[in-house]
Amino acid sequence: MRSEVDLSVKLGPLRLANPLLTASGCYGYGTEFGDLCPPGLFGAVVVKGTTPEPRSGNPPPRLAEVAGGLLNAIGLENPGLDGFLKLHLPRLRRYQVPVIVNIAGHRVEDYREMAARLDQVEGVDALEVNISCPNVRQGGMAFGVDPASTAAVVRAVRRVTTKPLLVKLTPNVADPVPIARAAVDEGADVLSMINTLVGMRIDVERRRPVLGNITGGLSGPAIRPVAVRMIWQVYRAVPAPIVGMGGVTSAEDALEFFLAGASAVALGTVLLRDPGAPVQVLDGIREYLVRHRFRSVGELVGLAHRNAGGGGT
Amino acid sequence: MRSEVDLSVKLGPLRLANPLLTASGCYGYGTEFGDLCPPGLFGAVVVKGTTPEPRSGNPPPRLAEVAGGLLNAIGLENPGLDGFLKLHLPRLRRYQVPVIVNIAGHRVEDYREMAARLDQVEGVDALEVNISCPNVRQGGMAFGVDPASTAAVVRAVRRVTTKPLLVKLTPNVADPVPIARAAVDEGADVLSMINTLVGMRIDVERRRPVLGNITGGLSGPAIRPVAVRMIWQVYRAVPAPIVGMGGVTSAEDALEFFLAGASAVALGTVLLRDPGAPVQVLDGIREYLVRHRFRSVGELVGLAHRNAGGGGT
Amino acid sequence: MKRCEIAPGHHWMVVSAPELARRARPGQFAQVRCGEGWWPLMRRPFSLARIDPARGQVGFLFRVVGDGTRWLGARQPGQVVDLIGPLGKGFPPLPPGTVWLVAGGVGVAALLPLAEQLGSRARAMLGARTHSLLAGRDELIQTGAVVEVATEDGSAGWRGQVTELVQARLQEERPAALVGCGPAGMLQELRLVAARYRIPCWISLEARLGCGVGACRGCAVPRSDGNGYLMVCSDGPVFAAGEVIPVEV
Amino acid sequence: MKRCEIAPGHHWMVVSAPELARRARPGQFAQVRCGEGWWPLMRRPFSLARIDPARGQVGFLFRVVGDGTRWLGARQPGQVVDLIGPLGKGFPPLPPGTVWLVAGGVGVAALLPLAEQLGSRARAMLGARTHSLLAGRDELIQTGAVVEVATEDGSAGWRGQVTELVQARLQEERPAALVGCGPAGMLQELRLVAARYRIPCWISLEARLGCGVGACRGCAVPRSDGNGYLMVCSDGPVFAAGEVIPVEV
Ligand SMILES: Cc1cc2nc3c(=O)[nH]c(=O)nc-3n(C[C@H](O)[C@H](O)[C@H](O)COP(=O)(O)OP(=O)(O)OC[C@H]3O[C@@H](n4cnc5c(N)ncnc54)[C@H](O)[C@@H]3O)c2cc1C
Ligand SMILES: Cc1cc2nc3c(=O)[nH]c(=O)nc-3n(C[C@H](O)[C@H](O)[C@H](O)COP(=O)(O)OP(=O)(O)OC[C@H]3O[C@@H](n4cnc5c(N)ncnc54)[C@H](O)[C@@H]3O)c2cc1C
Ligand SMILES: Cc1cc2nc3c(=O)[nH]c(=O)nc-3n(C[C@H](O)[C@H](O)[C@H](O)COP(=O)(O)O)c2cc1C
Ligand SMILES: Cc1cc2nc3c(=O)[nH]c(=O)nc-3n(C[C@H](O)[C@H](O)[C@H](O)COP(=O)(O)O)c2cc1C
Ligand code: FES
Ligand code: FES
Repeated sequence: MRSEVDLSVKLGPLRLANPLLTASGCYGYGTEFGDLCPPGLFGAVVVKGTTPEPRSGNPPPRLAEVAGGLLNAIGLENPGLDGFLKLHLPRLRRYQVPVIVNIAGHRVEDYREMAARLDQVEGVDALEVNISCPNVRQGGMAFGVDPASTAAVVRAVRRVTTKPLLVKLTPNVADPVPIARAAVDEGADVLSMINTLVGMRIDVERRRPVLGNITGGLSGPAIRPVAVRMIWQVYRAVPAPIVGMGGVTSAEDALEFFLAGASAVALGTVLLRDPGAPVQVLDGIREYLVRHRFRSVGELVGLAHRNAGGGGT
Repeated sequence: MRSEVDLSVKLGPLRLANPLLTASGCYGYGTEFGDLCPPGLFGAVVVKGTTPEPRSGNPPPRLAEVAGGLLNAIGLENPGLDGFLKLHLPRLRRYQVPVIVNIAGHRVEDYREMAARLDQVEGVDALEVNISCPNVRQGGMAFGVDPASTAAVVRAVRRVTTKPLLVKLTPNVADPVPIARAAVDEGADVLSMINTLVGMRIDVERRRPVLGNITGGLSGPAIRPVAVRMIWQVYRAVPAPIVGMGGVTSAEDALEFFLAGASAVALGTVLLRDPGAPVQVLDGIREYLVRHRFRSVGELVGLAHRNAGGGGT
Repeated sequence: MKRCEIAPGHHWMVVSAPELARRARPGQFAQVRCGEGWWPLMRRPFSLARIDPARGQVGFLFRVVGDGTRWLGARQPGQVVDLIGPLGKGFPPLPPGTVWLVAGGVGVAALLPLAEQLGSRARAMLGARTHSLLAGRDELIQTGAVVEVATEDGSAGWRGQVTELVQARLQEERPAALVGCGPAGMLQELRLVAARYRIPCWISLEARLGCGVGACRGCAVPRSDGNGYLMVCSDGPVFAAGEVIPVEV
Repeated sequence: MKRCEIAPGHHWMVVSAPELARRARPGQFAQVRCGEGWWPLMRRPFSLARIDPARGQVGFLFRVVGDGTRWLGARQPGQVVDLIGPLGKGFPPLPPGTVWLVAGGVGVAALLPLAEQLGSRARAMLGARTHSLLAGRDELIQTGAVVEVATEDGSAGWRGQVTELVQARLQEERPAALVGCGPAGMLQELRLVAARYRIPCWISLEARLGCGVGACRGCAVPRSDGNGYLMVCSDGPVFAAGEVIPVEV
């Protein structure tokens, strides 16, 4: 039975062996988990958000649990683009899995510079433009809440690279469609959605915020309904493939994202808890395809729109 | 010990016997729960969203469970203002608890008309202007995602009533502060936050959205970190008392909201599951006040801001 | 509480709840908390399948279909169940004469106390996929009702839908009323049959509930007259068949 | 697995995990799933308090402080625990000579396998609020280490902080190294003492962990040189005392 279903997916210009990606920031640079969760399990590895210069990140505590989710305020700790290229990329390349570099900056200039350099780098298969990081003071999410600044970043990046471009959207907006449209109009090949919702938690005994950064990004199952809704909206309105993420923990969750319109899904928070999740998710997707007589994941993409009648947002 | 702590709170022009309100839509018109959860337990009862004309609401299913939360797409089913005044208000008044009427409409005109009529009605202690309902096609949330239309609604309502005005904000925005400010500038006495996040769920076996309305409003513990963050932001920036809501289920949750800046909290989704929650929450708040030697809830309001250093959003 | 599995995936659970047993009437239900943390978030509604004020007990008959019922089916004797009830309106006074109780699957739960109340006036028809799933048959027989069964695979009684059995029997006899509880499709069928034969008919509906008391407006079923919705929890769960359109949960 | 409560709220748990026992070194830890649903979301880190490759077992000593440890403390013998390990770097090779192991509360867990390894080279000082909370003392003694205790209320051994006991003993003797594990305040104190006496010192830190493998950058502790952060899970949990600033979890 197994050989009958095709788990490979097309994601704009990319062709992936399976529809699972790693969500940026939850899988480091691909080698940290070792055999617990090797890069080869994924259709592509999206690395931690990378900035032009090294960043030491936010003061601890950086993590706080909340009902159904996790708050993080890592603050884009990373060794900078040079550090990534020198330390991490060579090791990751050995796994022969497509590598997508998540780039983040304070200024449009930062994005352009990084994209221009990465355009030349072999072993980098695509760029994910992170205009949605809620944990840095300037830039980050500020770009992603406005169509004009989104357009500015994507335009700058598109000019300097022919590599496939994913643009990662924030859920902290009233409507993701205009922003998605701006990104695609300026040449984004793929939309990644969603990044985290801005949240916070207060320690009632100490009477102060739990996170060193005060606010953090909410991820995990708690945000899944928001992710599904935004993917649903953008799929209807914008002609670009979508990588869905936000609380995917099981095959059922992944299927929900495909049916809403995602061509692939990324696993984030779940990896921190269950590094074995990708195997289970893939098995479950396979089992579903067989049971319902689908031949490929592609057949599922957006399928729920057909059965949805006229209504809805 | 008990007599030493004061649970009463000031909420702008309102004085409430305790800091618990009902969240609109989760407690009907106050009498449905009977002895399981009588109106007298609360500092004030906020009734179901009321529109000028009766509304029959959205097609079923109207509810779907998600991790840590609930999606609802009731669609403001209500008997209309006349129906409310005739059927429900007289019964609710018998409990001698302050009554706050949540009003919603399609046009600014709708809000103004209702406010003008309610201004004359004895037994209505305040109005909550709902510019954040995600489950109606026009109006509703559309007003609340933009400072200008928020201002327009609040201005219109303020002109026709001297009753205390609460304005209920939506979390489906990048930044609630400009909207809160617009509301307060136009005369809002109190801010209610937050309404639900727009979300959806897909039934993977039937391959269609679970809710009849396709999308719904996400409530419950899942949205608590977003609520706490928004209250935190608005408390710093806007000089108006806040009624906090969004996933409050326990005394600890309520305390988190007070410390973030809420002067009172509303219980919503938790009532559907545990009508006994208000008693437990009040007991827990009392116990905390005694243990930490506070004399009143008022002393807690916004206290975490003092211990938060400089950082943060 | 006590619990036992009476058919594959079907449990009979008896709970000591004197106050509830005293106040409950046939057709009412209870909202049961089915889980410890935040999943499942909402309570689960179950018909009162036995109302025994003398012993101060109520009984439930439930089928495991998802996480909530799975959790409930794993409770052990002696453990406490957190329930709220009685809720809903229960059955109205029925016209004098024979009443046919038509149950699909665990729908029989709602009809058991009614059968008890009606005594010899009740005649019951019970349908299931196969004979091993005819949970509640013995309990029905104990009420003194005449019981006939239908199975889709013909492994017991009439081969086919229970509504077909009803139609067949209607060729011979006319009850004073029909009362049905089961899946939406079956109730829809029963409604049509009742209308065709002009027999007064009541059906007990299911929906995904929130509050269970009429406050949240979450459990809507469409009115047949197109005039909006009624609430399963507070207007029902028992409705006159002409009043509402059964929808699948 | 087997588990018993060895002091109020303190549990000793032995798990059969041959592969882990074979590969683990003193100072390493495991990430344990502590709950069934989504609460708590993350795994909980616990030091390997016994590493027994011969029996194919590892042991944990943990204190109940919140929901995760409460859940773990309610596991019954025979139940399966889901754990990932060995993680972290463990203790580096220590200088020859006597090593003083200084533990605050359950911090003793991380030091037990080290005491075992060091044998007669180890001398242990163990602090707690009161004598009944001196969990792990017997296990320490079994390793052959000389053990002294301090209690804040003076109910056993030295009256006061364990770091005061260390300072008192340092008047008399100089170890080749100090190794500490316990609350941040105690480790901060120990670092200062070690610096004052110029004794090499290592400390095992705690933090709120995410991945446990260095991928998420969640478990940062500030470097003493002001130059950013190190990760408890992958750079530690054992650090040279001069390298990092212990922060409260
Ligand atoms: C008034 C009333 C009385 C009921 N009495 C009984 C009874 O006596 N015995 C019994 O076994 N069941 C009864 N039900 C149905 C029972 O409430 C559901 O089976 C239960 O809520 C499912 O919970 P779950 O968590 O196990 O399943 P879920 O995981 O919530 O759902 C699993 C599947 O069951 C279906 N389902 C979910 N909720 C309901 C629901 N409320 N009604 C019908 N199907 C549902 C879903 O569509 C889904 O396909 C009654 C329902 C109502 C409204
Ligand atoms: C490398 C490492 C090894 C550890 N080894 C042990 C051990 O051998 N035995 C043992 O009892 N504990 C050990 N801990 C601490 C243990 O992980 C925590 O006590 C546990 O995670 C608390 O989980 P909880 O859900 O019960 O508490 P929570 O509900 O998460 O928290 C309750 C309270 O405990 C504090 N707390 C939470 N997480 C931690 C943490 N990671 N470290 C310290 N305090 C925390 C919180 O500030 C809070 O006040 C270790 C921690 C680390 C990082
Ligand atoms: C610890 C952590 C670090 C993250 N770092 C980044 C990052 O560097 N860049 C980025 O675009 N997203 C980052 N994210 C967001 C995730 O990539 C993902 O969009 C989000 O967590 C939602 O998916 P999930 O619910 O599956 O985790 C991070 C998330 C977490 C939990
Ligand atoms: C079933 C349901 C109905 C609701 N109806 C209304 C409404 O009519 N008007 C309104 O302003 N908010 C409505 N809300 C939103 C709540 O008042 C509240 O803002 C939100 O649910 C968050 O609080 P909670 O998490 O405690 O439920 C409704 C929420 C639920 C769950
Ligand atoms: S469940 Fe709330 S109205 Fe019926
Ligand atoms: S816990 Fe993820 S880096 Fe340490």
